[in-house]
Amino acid sequence: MTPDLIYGLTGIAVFAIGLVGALCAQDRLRRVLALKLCSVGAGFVLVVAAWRTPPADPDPVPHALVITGIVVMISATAVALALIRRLQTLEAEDDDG
Amino acid sequence: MTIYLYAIATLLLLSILAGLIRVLRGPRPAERMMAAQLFGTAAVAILLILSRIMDSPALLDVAVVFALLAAVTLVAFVVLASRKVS
Amino acid sequence: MTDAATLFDLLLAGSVIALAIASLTVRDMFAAIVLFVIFGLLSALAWVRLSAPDVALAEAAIGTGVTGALLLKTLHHLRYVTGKLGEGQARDLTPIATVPAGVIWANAAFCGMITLGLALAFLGAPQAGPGFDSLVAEAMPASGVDHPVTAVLLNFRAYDTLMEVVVLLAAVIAVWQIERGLSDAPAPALGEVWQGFARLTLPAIVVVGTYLLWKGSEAPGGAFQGGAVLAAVGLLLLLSRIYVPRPAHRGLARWAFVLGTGAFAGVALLVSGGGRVAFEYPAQHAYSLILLIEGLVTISIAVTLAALFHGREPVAAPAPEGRNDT
Amino acid sequence: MMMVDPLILTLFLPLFGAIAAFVLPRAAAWVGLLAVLGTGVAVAALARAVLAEGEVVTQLGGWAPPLGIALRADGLSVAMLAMTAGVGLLVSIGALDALRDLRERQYFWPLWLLLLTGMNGVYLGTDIFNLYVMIEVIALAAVGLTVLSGTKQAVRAGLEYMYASILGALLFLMGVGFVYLQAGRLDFAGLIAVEPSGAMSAALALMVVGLLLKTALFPLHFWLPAAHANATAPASALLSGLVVKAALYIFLRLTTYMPLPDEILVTLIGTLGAGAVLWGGVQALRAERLKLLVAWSTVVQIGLIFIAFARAGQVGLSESWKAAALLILAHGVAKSAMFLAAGRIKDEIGHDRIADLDKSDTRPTLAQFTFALAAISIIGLPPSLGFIGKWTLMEGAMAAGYWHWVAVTMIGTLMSVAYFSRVFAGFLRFDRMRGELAEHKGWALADAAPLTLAIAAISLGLMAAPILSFIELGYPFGAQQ
Amino acid sequence: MPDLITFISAALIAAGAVFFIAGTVGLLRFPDTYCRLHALTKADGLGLALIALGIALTASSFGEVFRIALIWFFVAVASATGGHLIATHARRVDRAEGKEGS
Repeated sequence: MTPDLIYGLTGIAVFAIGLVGALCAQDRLRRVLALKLCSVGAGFVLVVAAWRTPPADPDPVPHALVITGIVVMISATAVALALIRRLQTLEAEDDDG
Repeated sequence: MTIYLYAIATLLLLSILAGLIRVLRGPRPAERMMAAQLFGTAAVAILLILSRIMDSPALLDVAVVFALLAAVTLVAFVVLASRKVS
Repeated sequence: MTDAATLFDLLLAGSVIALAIASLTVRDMFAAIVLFVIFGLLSALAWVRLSAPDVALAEAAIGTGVTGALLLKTLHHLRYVTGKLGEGQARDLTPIATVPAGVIWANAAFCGMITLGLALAFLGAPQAGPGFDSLVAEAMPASGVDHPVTAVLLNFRAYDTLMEVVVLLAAVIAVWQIERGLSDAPAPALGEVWQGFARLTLPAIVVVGTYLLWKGSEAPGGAFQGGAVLAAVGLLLLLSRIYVPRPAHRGLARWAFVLGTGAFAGVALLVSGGGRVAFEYPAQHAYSLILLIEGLVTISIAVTLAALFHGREPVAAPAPEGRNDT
Repeated sequence: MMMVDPLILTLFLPLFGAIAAFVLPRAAAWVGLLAVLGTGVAVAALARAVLAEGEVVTQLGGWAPPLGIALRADGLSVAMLAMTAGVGLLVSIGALDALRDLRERQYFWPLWLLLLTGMNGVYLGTDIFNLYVMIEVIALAAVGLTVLSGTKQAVRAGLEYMYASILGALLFLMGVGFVYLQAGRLDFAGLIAVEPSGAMSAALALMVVGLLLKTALFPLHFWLPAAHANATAPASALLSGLVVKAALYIFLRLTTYMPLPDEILVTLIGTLGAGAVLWGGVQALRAERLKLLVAWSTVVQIGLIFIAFARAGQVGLSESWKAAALLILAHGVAKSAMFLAAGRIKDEIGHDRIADLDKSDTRPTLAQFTFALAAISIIGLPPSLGFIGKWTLMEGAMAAGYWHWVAVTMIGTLMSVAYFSRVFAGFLRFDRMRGELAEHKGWALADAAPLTLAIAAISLGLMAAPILSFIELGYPFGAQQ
Repeated sequence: MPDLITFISAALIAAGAVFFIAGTVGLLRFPDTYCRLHALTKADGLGLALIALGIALTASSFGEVFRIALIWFFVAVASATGGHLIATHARRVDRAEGKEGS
């Protein structure tokens, strides 16, 4: 039971949980949350792949990739959330008028 | 010493897990925010211990950021949970 | 020794999975977001454990801190719009369509199979297989910086990083485009304690952010983490209404958004020529160029993240229909 | 400074254009047009280089792959770049006229130029992680364009599109993770060298499903019709004509370097393509609105392209790859013309209900003519480019004895005749129903652009042979036998 | 001598952990919001202070000590402000709902 094994399987599990959530969530906001979980799961796999048994240093390239992935994900999340807010406003206006 | 520190870190982790019950049960946002605050602090403590275990002072920077963000998130929680239609 | 560490790992991994499930299943959306933030913190801890402090920093600051604030803001907006701002009663704010339980279970079973497949594939893959380690070690002396992750981000794979900043730019343009002068929920009264907090914390945050940026060339840190920490300042200013975006500031904001992308791409182009290709920094200037790019990108990231949090473009006096203005 | 690599310019010109268009909102249109024009010139320069050398490679930063990232242009990528630049230029000219709202204008240009940056990046990319970042650039810009009109339907469709896009990209990212786990490198050249294994199969499955979601192959097409039908006309033209092709292109490349491990999977993808042709056809027959019909026809066309792919996988002939490539090009040109024309019709008669296409005081003659021309290419009548593509597909399938694919293609063609006839009927009824009609609003750039595109879609068919031989430059399909 | 320092450090860290656990127990067992808040802000602030002290004792450079102090400072300020904000928030909710805690 080395850390890479434990956390690698954790990453896959988190990815799958996010996948179920993204496919079945009934709430728009929660779907975004589920997608974010997926991205963390993918991050786990990359970080685990970069891990080397100490004292060897881990491979820096996957770390850079995960950082890129995190920034890309927040961009996508922000756009999705803006759409949700806008849609809710439009729907509320519709109900009023 | 390492085993000892790992045991302490595990203990702190357990206390986080126990506190989760409060987040799930609520009943009000205030309780959830409190639990979040506890977790932020506990996570900082775990990081401090990990920095000793892994002998990596760089983790202290991570801990600084954790501490800061715990504060900011807490403010966001309170402000956004409590803005009322006045 | 290993047993204690393994116990810690197992417990941490278990908590991460439990939190992931809990944040998707708990009924109250506010609780879901709190759980998600805790999930992010613990994932970051796990990544620290896997010797990836840079990633942990980025995840804690951007993936958890800013994302959590964005989610909360959206939840707040939804509750405000639907007029259900009361505590704890606003559940299932935005139902899409009721999914039959059968479909959910079918999906779950399907995803379970996928998980099983992925887990098998993962177990079959070489443990700590081949990587870039030796290539990076070889190239490090010519990179201009001492921290491998920064060297990868700003030099070896600078093209990826440029495009990542472009994604951020695309996001802020799209968000400004999507939300048009929406009304905002009213400001909270935070009181004096808050003032003291702001006076103490804001300068400290600025210092920490700058420090992270500076430190990035030799230790974990850098443009993205520093930018995210500085964005926290923006978040606090916006939350407390100390700063309220005004239409007059739009021009400046546009420049701030594109500053990082423009400088990054501009430097990449300018160094080419004379036998060099784009992104090939001359060895003697590599350090200063990278620091310059990082500094400007940090400013852009901080402003962009704060703008993503604020959401809409600050437009002039709310027109009745909210269209065709500006 | 005159010697800047055209490869770099193809990427950086639209990027700088986007930046300039964003900070100078009032001049956005002219800045944008200039940038697209410049990109076109850069692509032409690149095409010359590829003609001379077969392939052009630049290692960015001087770092060789796998550590660094290389850009590579060969016949196929230049053909895609040229299609993108050409269609993009004409859509841009049309947009000068079609977008009257200042707000729409000032956001259309930066988003479209970022989209162009992303697509050019995909066509030149050789690193799968870089491709992941690029498809995210495309996704965010495309969603921004989808909701440009700001209507509730558009925002709702845009949100669905966003969910699908994020999920597709994340599946792709997970696949990248598995590739790294097994191979330790992420460049195309590295992928060829890797032995097949469990992790590689998992990676391929994840990436393929993510790409199929992004390119909207049946049954993962659920997000496409609403998104494409509810966007403003220039945005629809870009989304339908160009954006779905990016993921398709990555799919083609990826399966060249990492062949699908089993024949059954190839057949499965072909079957999904057949499903798209049939289901999309039925939906197009039932569609009540013109733009929705056009959007469903995109689903059909994507299905066709995957049928071509499946046959290529089975027979292993580069001929079928070429059929797929031709269909991609033909659809890009014709579909953007069709969406622009449909938008023009909607503008002039005020709605796009198919049943009432004739109930209007004005007759958008030119737009109707354009629509009909584009339909000729999409249905696949000679001498259009669409015809050549379909013919190449069917000829090969018949020669190899794959009659089921021939049958599906024929049925799809007949169905497309049927659903476009519904539209033509509306066009033709004008004369019957009314005595006098107001003249349409006269010549406009918004008419000229789609007309040029439609004429191109037809006349390019006459140049199919040189196009085909150009696509083969640099052996994009590994056909170096 | 180093043994003694190690021992003190270990003891401090253990004491800190105990405070954390006490805080969690309080969060779970105390009857209403305000009690819980009281228990929590005291316990976790003190717990972290002890652990930070324990770690700082074995630090190898002044920079580390400084950063540990900074961490403690941030957490203390955040904890105080957070406690206050949460309390205000809870009180406002109470008022809005009429009375009734928990």
